[in-house]
Amino acid sequence: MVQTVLDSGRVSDLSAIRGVYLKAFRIMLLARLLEEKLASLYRAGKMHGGVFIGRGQEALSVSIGLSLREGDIFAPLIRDQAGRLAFGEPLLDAVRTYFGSVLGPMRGRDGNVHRGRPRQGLLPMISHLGAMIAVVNGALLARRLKGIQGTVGVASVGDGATSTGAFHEALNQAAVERLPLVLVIANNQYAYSTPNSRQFACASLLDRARGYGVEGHGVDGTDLIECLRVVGQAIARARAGHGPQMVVAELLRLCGHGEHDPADYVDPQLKNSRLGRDCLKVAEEFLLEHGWADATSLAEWREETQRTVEEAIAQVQREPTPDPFKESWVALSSRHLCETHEEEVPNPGADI
Amino acid sequence: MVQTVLDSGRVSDLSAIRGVYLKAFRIMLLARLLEEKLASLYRAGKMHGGVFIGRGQEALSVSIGLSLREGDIFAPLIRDQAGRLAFGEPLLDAVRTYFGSVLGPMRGRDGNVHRGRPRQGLLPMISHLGAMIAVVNGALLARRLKGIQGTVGVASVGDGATSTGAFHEALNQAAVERLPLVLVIANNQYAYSTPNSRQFACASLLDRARGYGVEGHGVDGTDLIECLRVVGQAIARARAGHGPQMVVAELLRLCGHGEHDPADYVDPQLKNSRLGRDCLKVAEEFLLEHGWADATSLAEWREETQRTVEEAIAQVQREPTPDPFKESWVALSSRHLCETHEEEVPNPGADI
Amino acid sequence: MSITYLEAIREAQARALAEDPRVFIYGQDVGAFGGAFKATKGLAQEFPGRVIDAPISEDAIVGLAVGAAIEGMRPIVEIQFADFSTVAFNQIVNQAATFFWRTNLPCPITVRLPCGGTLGSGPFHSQTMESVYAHYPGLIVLTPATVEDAYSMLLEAVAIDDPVIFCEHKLLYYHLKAETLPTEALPVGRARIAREGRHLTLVAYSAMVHEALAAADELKTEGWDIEVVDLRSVKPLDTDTVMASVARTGRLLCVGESWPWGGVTAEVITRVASEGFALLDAPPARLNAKDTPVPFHPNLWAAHRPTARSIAAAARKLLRQ
Amino acid sequence: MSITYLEAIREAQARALAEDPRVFIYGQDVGAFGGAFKATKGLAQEFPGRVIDAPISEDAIVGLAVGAAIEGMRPIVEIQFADFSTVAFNQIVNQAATFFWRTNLPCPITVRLPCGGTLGSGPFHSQTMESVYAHYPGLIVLTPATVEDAYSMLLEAVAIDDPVIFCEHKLLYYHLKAETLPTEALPVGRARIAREGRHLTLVAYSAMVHEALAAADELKTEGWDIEVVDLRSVKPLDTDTVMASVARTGRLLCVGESWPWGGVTAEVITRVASEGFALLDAPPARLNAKDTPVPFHPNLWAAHRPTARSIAAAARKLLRQ
Ligand SMILES: Cc1ncc(C[n+]2csc(CCOP(=O)(O)OP(=O)(O)O)c2C)c(N)n1
Ligand SMILES: Cc1ncc(C[n+]2csc(CCOP(=O)(O)OP(=O)(O)O)c2C)c(N)n1
Ligand SMILES: [Mg+2]
Ligand SMILES: [Mg+2]
Repeated sequence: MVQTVLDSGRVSDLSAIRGVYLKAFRIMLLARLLEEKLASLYRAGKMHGGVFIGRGQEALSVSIGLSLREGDIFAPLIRDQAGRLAFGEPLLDAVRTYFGSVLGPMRGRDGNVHRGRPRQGLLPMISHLGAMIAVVNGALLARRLKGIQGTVGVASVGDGATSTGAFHEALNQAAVERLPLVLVIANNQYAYSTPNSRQFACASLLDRARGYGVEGHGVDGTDLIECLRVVGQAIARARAGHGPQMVVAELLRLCGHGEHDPADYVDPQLKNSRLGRDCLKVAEEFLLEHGWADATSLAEWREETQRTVEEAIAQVQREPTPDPFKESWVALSSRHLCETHEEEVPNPGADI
Repeated sequence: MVQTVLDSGRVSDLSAIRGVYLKAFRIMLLARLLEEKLASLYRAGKMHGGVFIGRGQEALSVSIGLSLREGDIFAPLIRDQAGRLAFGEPLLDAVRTYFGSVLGPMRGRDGNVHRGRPRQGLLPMISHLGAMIAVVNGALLARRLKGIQGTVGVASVGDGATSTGAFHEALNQAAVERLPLVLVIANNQYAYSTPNSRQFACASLLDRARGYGVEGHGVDGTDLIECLRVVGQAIARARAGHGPQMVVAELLRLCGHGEHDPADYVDPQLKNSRLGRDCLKVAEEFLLEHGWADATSLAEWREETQRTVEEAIAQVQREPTPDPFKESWVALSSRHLCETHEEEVPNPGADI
Repeated sequence: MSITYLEAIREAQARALAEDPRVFIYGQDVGAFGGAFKATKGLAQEFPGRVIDAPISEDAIVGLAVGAAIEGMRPIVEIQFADFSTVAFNQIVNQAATFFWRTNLPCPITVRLPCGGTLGSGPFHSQTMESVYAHYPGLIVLTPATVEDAYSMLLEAVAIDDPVIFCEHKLLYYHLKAETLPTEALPVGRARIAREGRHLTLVAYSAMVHEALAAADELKTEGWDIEVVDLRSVKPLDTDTVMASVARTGRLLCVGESWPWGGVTAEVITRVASEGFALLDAPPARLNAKDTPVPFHPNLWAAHRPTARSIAAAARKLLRQ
Repeated sequence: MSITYLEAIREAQARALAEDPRVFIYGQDVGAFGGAFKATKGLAQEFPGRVIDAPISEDAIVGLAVGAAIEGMRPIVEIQFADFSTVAFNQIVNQAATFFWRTNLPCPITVRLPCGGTLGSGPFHSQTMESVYAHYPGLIVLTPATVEDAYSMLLEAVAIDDPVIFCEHKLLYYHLKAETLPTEALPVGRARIAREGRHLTLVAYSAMVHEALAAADELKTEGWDIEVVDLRSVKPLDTDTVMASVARTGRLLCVGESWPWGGVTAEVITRVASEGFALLDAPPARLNAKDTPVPFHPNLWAAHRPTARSIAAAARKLLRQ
């Protein structure tokens, strides 16, 4: 038996998972409140560029982060705030990257969800969908070549990203190399405004697993326990050497594509279906039902979390933003190989 | 029941298919002898660039060409000489393109297998594997937009090409649009030197069909009757509106990747297996067995075909090759928007 | 009535759809949603079945357009951001661009690329790619700077029998306005004197035309008359108009939002230096974006791209020579 | 003993593998088969597990290399033909090239591109792509013209902490020979005076260096001393060496096998015209391939690319000015 964050053999014995569940819930709450705050700052015109949030996807996302260990690799998608936090990304990284603080990991050079800490296994995404999967493969192959065992990599993508050539090439590559890649597909039913029906024609994205020769796992993305169990299981199987794993979570994006998008194209039937449940509410009800929390503690947690968020925002708002005159403006690590382009502005003192 | 070149309901009644089978055989023979001639010219150092042949793949290929009708679309792979002939490509097109005759469809601008007649539905490939599939989709969508019904398109690719992002995007696209695309995969076990085991990890490429939501058909690519039946059936189903079809033929490349390649990496076990049978020999034996041909007629056909090939070569060798001074050197149809780059060589008479 | 650059693009597409049954639009979210920037707003409703949502498959999107063009259609492809055309790169430069040359048959596709930097868009939603596409034979690359050109050049792009890369600048989408749509226009391939002057020729294109004009305004107060040439199309490039201007002014500064190595500004300067060497009273100069990815933070972004201020500074130096 | 350009590339990889455990090779058919051109012949046997066959997935090939580089490895990627790098374009220009700038961490990958025209190779097996890659910030683009440079620059490429596009010319693979491998070499970023002269500076790179040298031989018989500069690296571009040469000769002709719009020759001319205007006694000139895809038939191909003859003709015209 492989071991998971939530040992699946004991799910019936709920008390055994209480700790993990509560931890997951608190992280989901932090992600939610942080993103609500960012969204409200966006609406107030206080953000540079767009804000992209993961409302409704926190249960799936947090399960990834909690199932990974130090030394693993994680390439999140744009809605993985919860997973990032669970994987260990400091809260300040998100805020600093949104605000472009020079103290953040991207130093104002890149923004919002385009952040990471490669040295800690958290890969900074480029925008091009699907492009991070092969990068995870490379990190995993590097580990193999270095003789490091037992680490896994998760690449998280949406339903829309499954249509990219990059997705296909990279998943097939992982399968050929039998890399410990876990590809998590958050099927939130839409890619921007495009519904599944215009994105693919298979009955379920899970039907793709066999065509790559990888193991497939379906999960209800609105149910935290299920997410912890299935994602945990997939990651454990990859870690145990069973090759790439594909997880397909069914859920609904409970927000716009970005905060600029009212998303009035979302089918009301979907909103009212099981898919449209808010995983955070579902988890809250679960907590209350099982007596793991009461209304008071829930309110306290929320308040405390809200404070954490406010403090982080307040702190970062006081931090320095990048100064173009101090910026090095070099795109190469090998500084001596950089070209200076000052000649573009002819120097009046130049000897011509 | 959909209708095919070889009505599958009556395969047991062999006499009904005699005509098609013989026609297919004669075309396979022509393709084989033409390519053997081209290969020998290559070895004699008489060709510009490489020679790529379809030895061992003629049964599959011819079945495509014969199952298509005028008005259909065909994007062949490099080993589809038989299918091209069956689809109606003049023999001279091949020879002229190899020799770069200005009378050929590519007028010496492109060579060898990079030829086509778009107006007749035969698409001229670019080299980049997988890239023609979406182009077939586009032609089929155009037909739909124009209200033309009942035509289909075949895109033919190898096992190696299935690993390209282009393959994935285009097949998914066809599935989403429910286009009458038939994707024929000639799994000849190798992509250049790379065996299937380093190309994909699924048990069979046929396992991919379901992941795209398309119908899949497997076939023994060494058996002409089976190829006619299965390819015919797939094309008929696409024509009848059942959406994209995937055909996976198992066979072996009985030649090098190109004629420069001795292919000593091919597993002898494969050569000696059923996959390693020469479809032309198998068909010949079938003809003899069923009394549809005897040794004399086979020899006569071969001789006659050989003559046809020799004549074509002799004719084309006398044809004009391109003259760079007559060449227009413009890459745009809108001639008035072409830039002249004569200025690169400063004109001594220029007013400077 | 007033109409924006973006609305002009929408109107041009509406008119193309209305007038030519061969036209259709294909791209992500272009259908009922009307596109990420609303450039196809209402068109799916107005022209049922002819404005088609695509999966996130840029390579197959362009490939499909080529196939449809071969069959006589006039597809307009919308790539959501120019930056994402890198994953359609092969179909653009190897499939579409070589088709006419190989087959002698036209390949009339229009690829709309929402280009250029905007506030807070960062390295992957701000790129301009005209310099890369213009390098390839077989492509026409248009870079409209005005509402009028956005409209007339897009209509012309659809009518042209060759693949056209239509670079629309996102920064101009909402803010740039005109009173009406034009009824006539300069043809593709002709540059425009956006402002007359006699001391220096400032060549620009796309959004940089407006920075150049602002720089010219600023320099006017110092007594300099700057001639601003709007290239309109970077391939073909209207060397004659540029050369005639340099013949009048004797000085050339070329400005682009792209990266400094190679590209439009190098091409313009090389043509003038090779063919109009004797016209120059001072070394030709260029100003481009800095040689790094496009930064996210507005402070950095503003310093990364040429602006009226940095253009004026570069022009001043050149005028003093 | 004599060693070819191709063998030098193989030897450089063998040495890199032997000396640095972080090096591995990844590409189609590079393993037991030794690569389409045999540039990795025997390496899989010599270095088990470190020379890895890839599926036909160029995008994922480069993506994987980036991931491995992030984890401290030094991958060498072989793309079977430079032309096919268009399908890896996004991973090269957006993933690899931006990584250092975004993260402040190195991304040491080497992408080997077998480049350039050879007899009968046609539009899709003949391309040179240095001009396109050099446009992007964050990439180093090398174009060795000699056996010695093929060896030393590939070794240096692997050692460099940034993504290197290594453009090897297929026409030089088998025919270009040297006696021995070099023990020391000019560093990357420095151009080389391949031949000294005083009447004209002929700038070239990659296979064109040999055409340029042959043109110089031809012109010598007419009494002209042509200085040939081999750029070696097109990004960074050694402006100083070019400028110093033009200072001596007063005339510049720049030759490239790429297409005429933009690219290396435009960049060189622009730099000289902007920064060394007064050095020029005549307009700078360039000679590139024609603005069409690379033709298949040898007759056309020979006329498409610059040759010793057309270079000499262009030089003669320039010398007469
Ligand atoms: C190659 C590419 N094409 C287009 C885009 C623009 N884009 C950004 S997110 C998005 C939708 C993604 O949908 P999905 O993968 O389902 O993820 P979700 O946003 O639903 O979480 C699109 C089209 C992109 N980033 N990359
Ligand atoms: C995108 C791309 N990468 C690499 C190549 C080089 N190449 C040409 S054919 C070939 C092998 C193709 O194998 P497969 O698809 O199985 O077809 P087969 O040759 O076996 O018929 C390769 C790697 C190419 N043409 N396109
Ligand atoms: Mg989605
Ligand atoms: Mg094969």
